[in-house]
Amino acid sequence: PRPALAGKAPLHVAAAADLMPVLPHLSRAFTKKSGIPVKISWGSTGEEALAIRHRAPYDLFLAADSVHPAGLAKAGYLEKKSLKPYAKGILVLWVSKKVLVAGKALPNTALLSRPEIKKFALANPRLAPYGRAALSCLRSKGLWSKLRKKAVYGNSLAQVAQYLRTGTSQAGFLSESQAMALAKSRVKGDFVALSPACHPYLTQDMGVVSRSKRKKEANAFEDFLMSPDAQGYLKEHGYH
Amino acid sequence: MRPIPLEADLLLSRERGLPSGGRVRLRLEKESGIVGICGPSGSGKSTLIRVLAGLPPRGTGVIRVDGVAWLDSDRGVDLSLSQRPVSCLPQGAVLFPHMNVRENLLFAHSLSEKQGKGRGSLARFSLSEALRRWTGTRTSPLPDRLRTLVERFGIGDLLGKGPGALSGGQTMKVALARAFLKDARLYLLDEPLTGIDPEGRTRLTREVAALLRERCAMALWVTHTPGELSPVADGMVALSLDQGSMDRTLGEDRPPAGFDVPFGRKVAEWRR
Amino acid sequence: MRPIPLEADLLLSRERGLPSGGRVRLRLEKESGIVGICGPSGSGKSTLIRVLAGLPPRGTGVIRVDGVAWLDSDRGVDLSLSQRPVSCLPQGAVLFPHMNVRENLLFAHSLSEKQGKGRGSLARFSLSEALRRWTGTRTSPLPDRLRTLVERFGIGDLLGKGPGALSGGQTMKVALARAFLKDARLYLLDEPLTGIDPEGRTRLTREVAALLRERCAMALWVTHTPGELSPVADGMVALSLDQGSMDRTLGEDRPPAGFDVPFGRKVAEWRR
Amino acid sequence: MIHSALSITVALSLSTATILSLMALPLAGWIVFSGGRASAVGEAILTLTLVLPPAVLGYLLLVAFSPESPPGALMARLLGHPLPFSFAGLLLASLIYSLPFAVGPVAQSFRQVPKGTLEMARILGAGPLTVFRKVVVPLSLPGIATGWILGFAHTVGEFGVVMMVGGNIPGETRTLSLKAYDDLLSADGQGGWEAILPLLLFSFGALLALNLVRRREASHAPDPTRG
Amino acid sequence: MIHSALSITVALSLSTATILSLMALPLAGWIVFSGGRASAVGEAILTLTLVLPPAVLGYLLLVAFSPESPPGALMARLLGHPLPFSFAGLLLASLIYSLPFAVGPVAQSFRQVPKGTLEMARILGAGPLTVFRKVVVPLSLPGIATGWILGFAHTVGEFGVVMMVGGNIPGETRTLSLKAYDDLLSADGQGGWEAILPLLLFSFGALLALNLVRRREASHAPDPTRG
Ligand SMILES: Nc1ncnc2c1ncn2[C@@H]1O[C@H](COP(=O)(O)OP(=O)(O)OP(=O)(O)O)[C@@H](O)[C@H]1O
Ligand SMILES: Nc1ncnc2c1ncn2[C@@H]1O[C@H](COP(=O)(O)OP(=O)(O)OP(=O)(O)O)[C@@H](O)[C@H]1O
Ligand SMILES: [Mg+2]
Ligand SMILES: [Mg+2]
Repeated sequence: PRPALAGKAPLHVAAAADLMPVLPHLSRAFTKKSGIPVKISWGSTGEEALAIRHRAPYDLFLAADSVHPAGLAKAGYLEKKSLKPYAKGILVLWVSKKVLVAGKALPNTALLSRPEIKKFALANPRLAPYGRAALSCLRSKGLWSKLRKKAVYGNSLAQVAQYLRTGTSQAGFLSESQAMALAKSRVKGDFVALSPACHPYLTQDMGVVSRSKRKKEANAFEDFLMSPDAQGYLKEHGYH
Repeated sequence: MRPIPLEADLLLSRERGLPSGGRVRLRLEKESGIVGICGPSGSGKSTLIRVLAGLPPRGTGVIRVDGVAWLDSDRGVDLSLSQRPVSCLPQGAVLFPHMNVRENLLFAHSLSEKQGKGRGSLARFSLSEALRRWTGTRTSPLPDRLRTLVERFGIGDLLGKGPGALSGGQTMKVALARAFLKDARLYLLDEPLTGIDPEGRTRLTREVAALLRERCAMALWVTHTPGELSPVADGMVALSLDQGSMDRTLGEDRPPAGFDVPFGRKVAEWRR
Repeated sequence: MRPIPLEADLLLSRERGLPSGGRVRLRLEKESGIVGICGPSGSGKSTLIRVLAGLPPRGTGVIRVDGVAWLDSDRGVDLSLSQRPVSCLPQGAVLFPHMNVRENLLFAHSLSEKQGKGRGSLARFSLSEALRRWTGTRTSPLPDRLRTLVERFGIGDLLGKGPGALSGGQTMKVALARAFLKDARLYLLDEPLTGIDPEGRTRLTREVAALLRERCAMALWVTHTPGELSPVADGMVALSLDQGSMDRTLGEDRPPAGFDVPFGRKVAEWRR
Repeated sequence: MIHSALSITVALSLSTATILSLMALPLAGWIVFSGGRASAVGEAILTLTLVLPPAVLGYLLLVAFSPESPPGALMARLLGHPLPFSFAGLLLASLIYSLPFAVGPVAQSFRQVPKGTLEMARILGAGPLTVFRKVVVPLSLPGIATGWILGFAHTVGEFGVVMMVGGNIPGETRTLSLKAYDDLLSADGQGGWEAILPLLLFSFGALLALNLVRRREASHAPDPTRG
Repeated sequence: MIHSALSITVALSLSTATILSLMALPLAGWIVFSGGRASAVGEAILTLTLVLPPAVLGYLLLVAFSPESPPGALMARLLGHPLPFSFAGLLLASLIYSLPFAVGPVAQSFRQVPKGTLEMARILGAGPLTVFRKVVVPLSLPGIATGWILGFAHTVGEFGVVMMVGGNIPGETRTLSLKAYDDLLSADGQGGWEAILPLLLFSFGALLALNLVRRREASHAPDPTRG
């Protein structure tokens, strides 16, 4: 245990990497409002869940799904009553401009069969909820068995975005927030939302770490994220 | 009755460690003296030297020095190199390539000092050595013992040189001096004057003989110029090659043809 | 008028490549012959051999063989080792440790064949060599040239041994034979018989002299037993040490004390 | 064709280590024998791929291999398919990533070949290439073996680059190390052993065999003290 | 205290490489000179940490270091805080992870020390330890340097283990390689260079300096052909 620097010591947030486009802004706003500094450890939800099981010194966990937080809460690593959904993610399909122009079409899942699309990317279904979502969406449309040969897997949405950015795959399944960030970084392409039509919204939960010594501050951050301002900001950036 | 200073009765072997080679017996009855060893290439001279030193390959038979058994195969006695009070100049002696001549000599000197004082002084020794290194080994005065040797072997000019910058003969002289930094009962010299000029050979032969007398020590000395060794040797052992084969049978009564060997029965003895 | 077979006028130097050492002049007026080199340790014999071979350190001055300038410092001529038709047995010659005696010899043999045929036959050569290796170098018959040499040097029994399993003298003989697998105009032999027994020395001295006559080649031969070389040498050059210092002044009129040198003015010339 | 993660890993790591050992010879030769300052810089550059986080290196390779980049397009035409997400791409990436591990020990071995041995070969008339082929390389076998081992083991364990460039496609580019990671995290830390165990056994066997062979071969290091 | 990712990386990689080089001496000595089969097995085991995917190794270390395991509890008591998610834990994990890279080249160097040189030292009366200290180690400096470089570079680029054991905590366990990865993956994809560049420059400088020093020191390899 380090010496208590109660006022100065920052709130330590473990956040899923898909929050990279939004969380830095939100945490700055929170610090401005409350005077509590925040430091963020990025990682995949799975890795961070594992770290929390092994007593990582985090105070608050912002997951990219609801499965991991529920599991942690059940085992006592997160405070049950602090568990709440802070955002709902939207599954989208991104298709690169080249394909769209050639087919003079809007992005949709049927396009994936076209020969211009050599590879499409999704997050590893075993590790990432968006990968699972994409898989179940393709299955529900009966496309998966035809398309599985074209699929490549990233360990995270960020990696799927890398495949699209480098042009190594011509389509990919992302969250809307990642897709918006990708579009903003001048990667040429367009995307279409698949939630809730093809797959329900993806709930992202957060929870306070049981061993945390700064539960009050963690709760304050939770409350801040649930505030209309923060929720509005999330909506603007691709969350439902 | 005093024990015999040196007696050995050995079976040497080389191929795959199996005894198949030749038998050699030797005996020195003086407290201090030199036994010369000669014989054609491959007759086992270096092998004999190594067996006496306790270096591989191991021989079988008996080696007794001042009555102490260094090797007695029947009784399972076989002292290791470090248990035998020997110093050895192997054929093609190597200087430590990462030390210059001075450091090579100082290293050997410090080892012999450590040996003399025993294990207890290890800590003290290391400290003083560390100090010496801090103050700069290269310029600090040499210990007396070392300085004397350096003068006697005429290698004073070489102290600052690295082993790679020495001529063949210079290397040999330094290695010889280094071997004599160790105090030993028995010095094993494998062609110690090879590659040295005639004048140097004469001078060093005399020096080594004198050193041995002073230290009251014995030497086995392999040479290909037995005539040059004879003035100081107390005897000469001639090894020979078996007819046509390279295996050594070391048990001939007469020295092989081509050698002019002073075969001294007085102190060194060689017979079947 | 035929050009002089060998003449050299050199300034040797050792320390840091700066010319500071001694001057040596030598001259052989016969098509084929032996010039002996002797002198105390550190007098520059090996350095001379290396300079003539084109190995570092580079000397300054003139070397002319059959009228062709190998070295002419004033005109900026300095042929590299591979451009000089020399073979060389450096002091402390090394056998290739990863090849046994047969392979060592075959390697040298194949190199000299390649040289003879020139670059064009590289491809053909490699193929035949590869084939030879597949069929087992160890048992295939030796090329005639090689077999003859092996017999003359008496190393037939050693062919299957690795360099680590040879005695000092055996190593030397193999290295000497290997040096003679290369066809050269000038053989540079640095103490080639060191570590070999007297009988072997006599025999090999005769063999080498005969080889040189047959090949109509010259040799520079460093020795510490000039008396043994004199029967075959056409002359002897004696290098000397400067008073007290290790730098060589290679320009004395008389051989240094301690040498019994047959100083032949007829073919080899030595003067200030 | 669908291959098991084990067979992909075996194929990838064996071919990477072997190709690297061959590439290491000229590279280490240049570093050691060219003698110029250029080669010191070259050596430092070589080692640089080592300090890049694998995922970052993987990203850079992805950019370079992408069919949208000129070299990537060329390779795609030659191979008939784009480099990324293929075994060929994986192999190329592994080669780049593990190169310094194979070259370092080989260069070190080259440095320790005694100068006199090289000189002797030159004296007998061997050209630089022959000296290299017949003397330097055979005498450096221990270093080449060390390089092979390090290259091999490093490729077996590689994760970041393989994940980025290969796309983790089951049966094609999904190696044991990716499978082990997936199993470990998806089972929330309970699984993973089914993938890790064969990885460990296979590698342990390969390394042990090599070590034993190497020991039996003994060292050819010249021994100045004659017996 | 908050440290920059650069200073954490520098501290981690320099101390890992240096400690490893020291640890490598006895380990490589055991592997090379003990001669038993046990040491061949030992060498294979050592190399094994190499073939584990870093994240898996990181997980195993996390479990081992956890204050709930006996060794972890002991360390936690000694240090005053649990090992995981601290610099000390990071250092320990890096040591384990990079060990084979430091040991391999050192062992290879030890193997190439000529037997005659060792024998000569024994003849002059040196015990095994003195031989090791005064002959083997000084003659193996090139190999020790190669080991240091590989250990250093490998630690700088390490990602998976550092992520798992360190937890990517800014100012404490977040190294340049984690930062570079985060920046690279963060939405706009243009970043990452601010982290990668200092990484590259720092490493390049360190490696180049070492290479140049090593070259100037020249090799002490014995030269059988006397000049
Ligand atoms: N390490 C070894 N392994 C196997 N055989 C060896 C080894 N060393 C030497 N031999 C062989 O043993 C025999 C005796 O060798 P040794 O070195 O004792 O001869 P030597 O009398 O010293 O000869 P020289 O005068 O040439 O030095 C030789 O036939 C040699 O080939
Ligand atoms: N590589 C080198 N670098 C610097 N100096 C050297 C080198 N090799 C030899 N020397 C020095 O040059 C001088 C001449 O050496 P050289 O080897 O030519 O002597 P040498 O006549 O062959 O002696 P020996 O009979 O002992 O072989 C010696 O003083 C020696 O110390
Ligand atoms: Mg001998
Ligand atoms: Mg000489």
